[in-house]
Amino acid sequence: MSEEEKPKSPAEANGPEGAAEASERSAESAVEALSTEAAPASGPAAAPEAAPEAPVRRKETDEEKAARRKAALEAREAAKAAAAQAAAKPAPAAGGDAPAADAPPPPPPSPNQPRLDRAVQLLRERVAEDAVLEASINEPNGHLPTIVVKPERWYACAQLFRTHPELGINYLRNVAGVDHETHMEVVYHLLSMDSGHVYAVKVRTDRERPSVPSVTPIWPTANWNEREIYDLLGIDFPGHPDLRRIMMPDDWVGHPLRKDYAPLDPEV
Amino acid sequence: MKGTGMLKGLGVTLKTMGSKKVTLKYPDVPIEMPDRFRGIQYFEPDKCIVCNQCARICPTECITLTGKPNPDPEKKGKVIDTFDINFEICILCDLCTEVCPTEAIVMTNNFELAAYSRDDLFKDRDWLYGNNTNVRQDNNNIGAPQRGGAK
Amino acid sequence: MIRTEELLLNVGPQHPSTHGVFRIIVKLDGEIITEATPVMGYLHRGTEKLAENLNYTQIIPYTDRMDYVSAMTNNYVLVHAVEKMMGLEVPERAEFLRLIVMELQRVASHLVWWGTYLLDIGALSPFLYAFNDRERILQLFNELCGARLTYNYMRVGGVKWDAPEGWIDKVKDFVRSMYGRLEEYDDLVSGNEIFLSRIKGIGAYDAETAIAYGLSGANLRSTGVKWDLRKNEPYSLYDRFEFDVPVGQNGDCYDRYLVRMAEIRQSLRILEQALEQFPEGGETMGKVPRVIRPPAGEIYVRIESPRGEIGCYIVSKGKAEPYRLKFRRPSFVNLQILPKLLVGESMTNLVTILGGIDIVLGEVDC
Amino acid sequence: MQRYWDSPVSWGHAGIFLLGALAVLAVVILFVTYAIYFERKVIGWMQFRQGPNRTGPLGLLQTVADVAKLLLKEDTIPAKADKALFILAPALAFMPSFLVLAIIPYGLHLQFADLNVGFLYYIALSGITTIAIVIAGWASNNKYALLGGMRSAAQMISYEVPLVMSVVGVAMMAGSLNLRDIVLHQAGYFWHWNFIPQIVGFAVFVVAAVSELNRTPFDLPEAESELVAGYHVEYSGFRFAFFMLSEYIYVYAIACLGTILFLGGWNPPFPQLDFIPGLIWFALKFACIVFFLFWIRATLPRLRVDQLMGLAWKVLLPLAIANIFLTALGIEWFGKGG
Amino acid sequence: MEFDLTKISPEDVQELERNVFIGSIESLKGWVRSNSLWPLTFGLACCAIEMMAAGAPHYDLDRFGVMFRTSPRQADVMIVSGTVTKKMGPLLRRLYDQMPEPKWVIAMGSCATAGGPYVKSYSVIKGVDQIVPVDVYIPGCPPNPAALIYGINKLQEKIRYEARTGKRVTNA
Repeated sequence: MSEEEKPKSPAEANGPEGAAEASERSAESAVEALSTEAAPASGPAAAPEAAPEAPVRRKETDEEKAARRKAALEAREAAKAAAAQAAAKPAPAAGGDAPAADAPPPPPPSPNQPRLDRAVQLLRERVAEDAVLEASINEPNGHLPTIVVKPERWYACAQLFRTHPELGINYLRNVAGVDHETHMEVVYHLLSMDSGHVYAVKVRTDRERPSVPSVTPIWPTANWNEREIYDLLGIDFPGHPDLRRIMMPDDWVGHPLRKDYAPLDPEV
Repeated sequence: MKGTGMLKGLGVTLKTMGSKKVTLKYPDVPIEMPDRFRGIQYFEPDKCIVCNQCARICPTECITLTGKPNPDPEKKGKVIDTFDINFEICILCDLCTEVCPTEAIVMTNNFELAAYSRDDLFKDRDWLYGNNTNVRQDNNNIGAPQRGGAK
Repeated sequence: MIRTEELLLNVGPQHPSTHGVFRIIVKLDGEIITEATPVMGYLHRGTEKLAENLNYTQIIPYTDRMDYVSAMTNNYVLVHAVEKMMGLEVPERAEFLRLIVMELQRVASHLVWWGTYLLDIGALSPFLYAFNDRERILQLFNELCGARLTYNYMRVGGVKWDAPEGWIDKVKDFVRSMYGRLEEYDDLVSGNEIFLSRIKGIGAYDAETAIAYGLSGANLRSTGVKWDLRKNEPYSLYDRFEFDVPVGQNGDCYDRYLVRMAEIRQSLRILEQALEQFPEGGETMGKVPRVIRPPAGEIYVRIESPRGEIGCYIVSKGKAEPYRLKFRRPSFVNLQILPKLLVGESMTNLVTILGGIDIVLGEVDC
Repeated sequence: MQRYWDSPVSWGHAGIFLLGALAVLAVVILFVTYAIYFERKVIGWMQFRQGPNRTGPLGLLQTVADVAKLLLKEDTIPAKADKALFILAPALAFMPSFLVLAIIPYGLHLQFADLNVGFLYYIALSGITTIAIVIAGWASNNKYALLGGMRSAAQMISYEVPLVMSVVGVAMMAGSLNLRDIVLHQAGYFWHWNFIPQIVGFAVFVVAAVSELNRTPFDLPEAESELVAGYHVEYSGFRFAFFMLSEYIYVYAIACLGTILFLGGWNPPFPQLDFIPGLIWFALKFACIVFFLFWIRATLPRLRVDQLMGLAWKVLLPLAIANIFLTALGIEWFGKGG
Repeated sequence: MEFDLTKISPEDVQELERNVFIGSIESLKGWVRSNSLWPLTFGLACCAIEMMAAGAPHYDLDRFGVMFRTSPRQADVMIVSGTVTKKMGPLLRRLYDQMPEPKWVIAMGSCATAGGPYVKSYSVIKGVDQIVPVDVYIPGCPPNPAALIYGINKLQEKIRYEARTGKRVTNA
């Protein structure tokens, strides 16, 4: 318990996320850590970290905030161990306190922030004003610009991503479906092979009748990925040329990757 | 020229025909496995402190163990009562030996465990204690990231 | 008028050339395929679901079993993702060991591919030649971590075992001798006229199609796209070594063959350098918290596996178990182009094309 | 043997013929047993392996065990198969393969039947096996088997043409289709053997013969990696053994034929080596051909169907015809000595 | 001496019913069968790679007369090498049915034995013995080729023992 009661160090002031990281890393300051993380990232991400007091431009949903808060709480436990390990070095006290989560102090601006802003701007201009629900930078992931898109607008957005010369996303890396218990989410990891720019696009959909427009006509590689998500999570992809189960037998009941999935057949 | 590629290939196989054969004489001559080889576990009941870590880290939950109070009333703690490994589902991932704080459970180089029935693959404490040949010498777990097991 | 009928042929799941339990339903007109429908899932084992109830250390053995021909890269992508999420430092020695085993694994994986591909095409010996040399790699792995196929070698923050005494020298010996073996391989088949006539110009696609279908690895590079994550988005220590990214031109089976053969040589080159620079001492395990519990958030990391871009997408809610773990499996994505390639080809080319894509069913179905 | 043919038929002669046939059968079965054994051994050696070495001393009983096991296996006939044809096919495949052996001369007087049209007889009978294979493929009611059977028909018919054509040159030089006469014509030093003057014919013969045998690189009818096991995919037990048997008997027959037509039969390479019995020379040459078959099986990949057909009609046939033409010119200019 | 037929165990009855001649023929059969085990090329998962490695030069299954056949009709033994999923199960059974008698099954690896690492998975059959009768179980994940050879030798022993004595081996 003693670690938790230690006074906060400046490094801790980065907010819950930073707190968690710092506590894990123990010996280094969070700022340093962020710069090391960014190092292997693509292209412009390698730029040196700027002053930590730059204004935060990210938008967070309540849901995300809640998750962060939860993470901070859990990080405390981990911090104990980390602090113990770091005993030899001047340890910045671990354990972000709850109030820190409410008022996140400014983290350093991401080198990818302009790109994110530009993409958001393009989507808003060319597709629809309400196309983008949220936009943020996923810092541990090499400052990945992450955009949350409205499901109805997703197909148009995808087309823009594919065709717009500034974005030029020709490579759909990965499609992942996530069951967030409150809603379903499909995450697209996009890559432009010419510029090396990467984006993550999330499409959230209702959990009861999940439906996300298919992007198979735009990127053929989405075909089986969407089928897999349909199979395992039950998300419908209108516009998909051949939406059938892919992994499970055709007569399978239920969608196994859903959190509330209960196998129908009794096990031995 | 057409055909030279094929002739070259024929040359390779002919050359190989005269070369030394690499086949091991396995069933006649036992195989020398490297020390780190992960065969069947050896279990030493005296060393076990019933910390349950092996059972918790096991990804397939193939280890079941129970402890009983130490018969020597002077000492604290428990001693092992039953210790079973279900080799039907053991994947020999080495995590149990990695977390064991007392090296009570270690790997051996033995691998000959094929059986005619599934029940034979359920090995108890005595059997595992008897499996005491070719025990792995180098069990140092420097690499062990944790001593905690799950949660 | 002779009545002709299309023949519906079911290739697989038990078929010698599907490399596992993969099934293709082909419509045949004579011996020409008019339609091909792949059916998979015969090895779908639910790894992603299982992982949601396991902590990160316990998931590592499962990654071994996904792409079982190249378990080390699978290990790496998971631990790399977790390390990145938690911002962990990996000691240099551990990173070197990882890199060495990954490159060895790449060589081993390409050897398996080479052998089985030639077996598909009808040559018996290459299979055994390849396995003969692969066996030496497996022996090295066996000495290093005690297993031949499912290594469970990497850990979040480092590697489980340090290199045993003399191991580095053995790897050096292997690398040296492997060059000679590759020469022999080339003599054995690479110039064989029958073999060349079987694969030249078969299953060709252009770069644009390859990118649209999300191909990666040698399947993408055979079209001339110079895209190798080891170069383009460097991870581990790859930016320290000199190596080339071999590319093809025509995107046919022959180019894929050449690219893979060249990749073996490049891997050996990386290995040579890595073994030279291998640090004398140092830890093999970084400072890692007692319980691995990445902060809430999500991450997608990708590395270059022998089959292409293997990615790992983790959604963490701050627990010791991932909330959602999704692998981008290169075999699965690469296989998508198959139905497109098969139309109009003969039954024999089915085997050539399928083999050329280099799939591992454990990874396709996951 | 010849004088029995020439004299009138009696029960005694019939008995002698029967014994002769049994002797040939015994030799052939022995050959097949050890051909399979040595095939596995040789291919094993070419692949850093040992090959079978545990069944009996040095594994010598391996094939015996294999065959005995096949005979003891359950005899399955697929429910949807055409039963009569399914049963007929293996027998039909085996019989001609054995019948063709009658004309093979192993020595000057060691021959079962001396036919004037020996080679033609061989070609005529071996064609029946093709029918058997097609029947097998059809009767199995299996798509793989059907494809295998069709391929086999196409392949064997196509390759019979260059096979025959390649031998025409030899026949022209010897002036006879009688196999014994052909051997006698090659007497002298080894450069008198047909494979030197008839080098083109020999090359065509080798390729076409390998193809007739359905062996790598022409093993398309049973291409494992594509058609599972080809025409015999549904056959099990002793029926399958019959197919294997006939396949290896053809290996025997073709190796004999190659020896006789192109390698001088029982003639020694130098007349000075005459003191070694002709049978040994024959066996040596024969063994070389069989070894060559194993060797290419261990090395070469398989051709594709269209390439296979292209090879037969576009390459081998013109070559063989050109060879005939050249031989005719040669005979015209230099006389029969070649 | 009283000879009570009811007291004779079924094994003994079997024993009595045989005579020496039949016995030696049977053991010859056993020898023949055990030395010519042709497995079905049936690679399912990771274990298939080790099965292939067992056929590779270092272990060389050919030494034992083990020759992989691609058609189930010509196979004697099915080596279930890998995870059997619920989707695969019926097909596996069909392949088994296509094999002619006498036939044997080796469950290679823990997946085939009991589900192995996927024992908690929704899509995996927990042990191939639920579909086909298994003669030898080889644990390990995957068993190394030597362990597979050991398993094959165990099967050979079993075949010979059963042929010699006419008893069923379930536990040795």
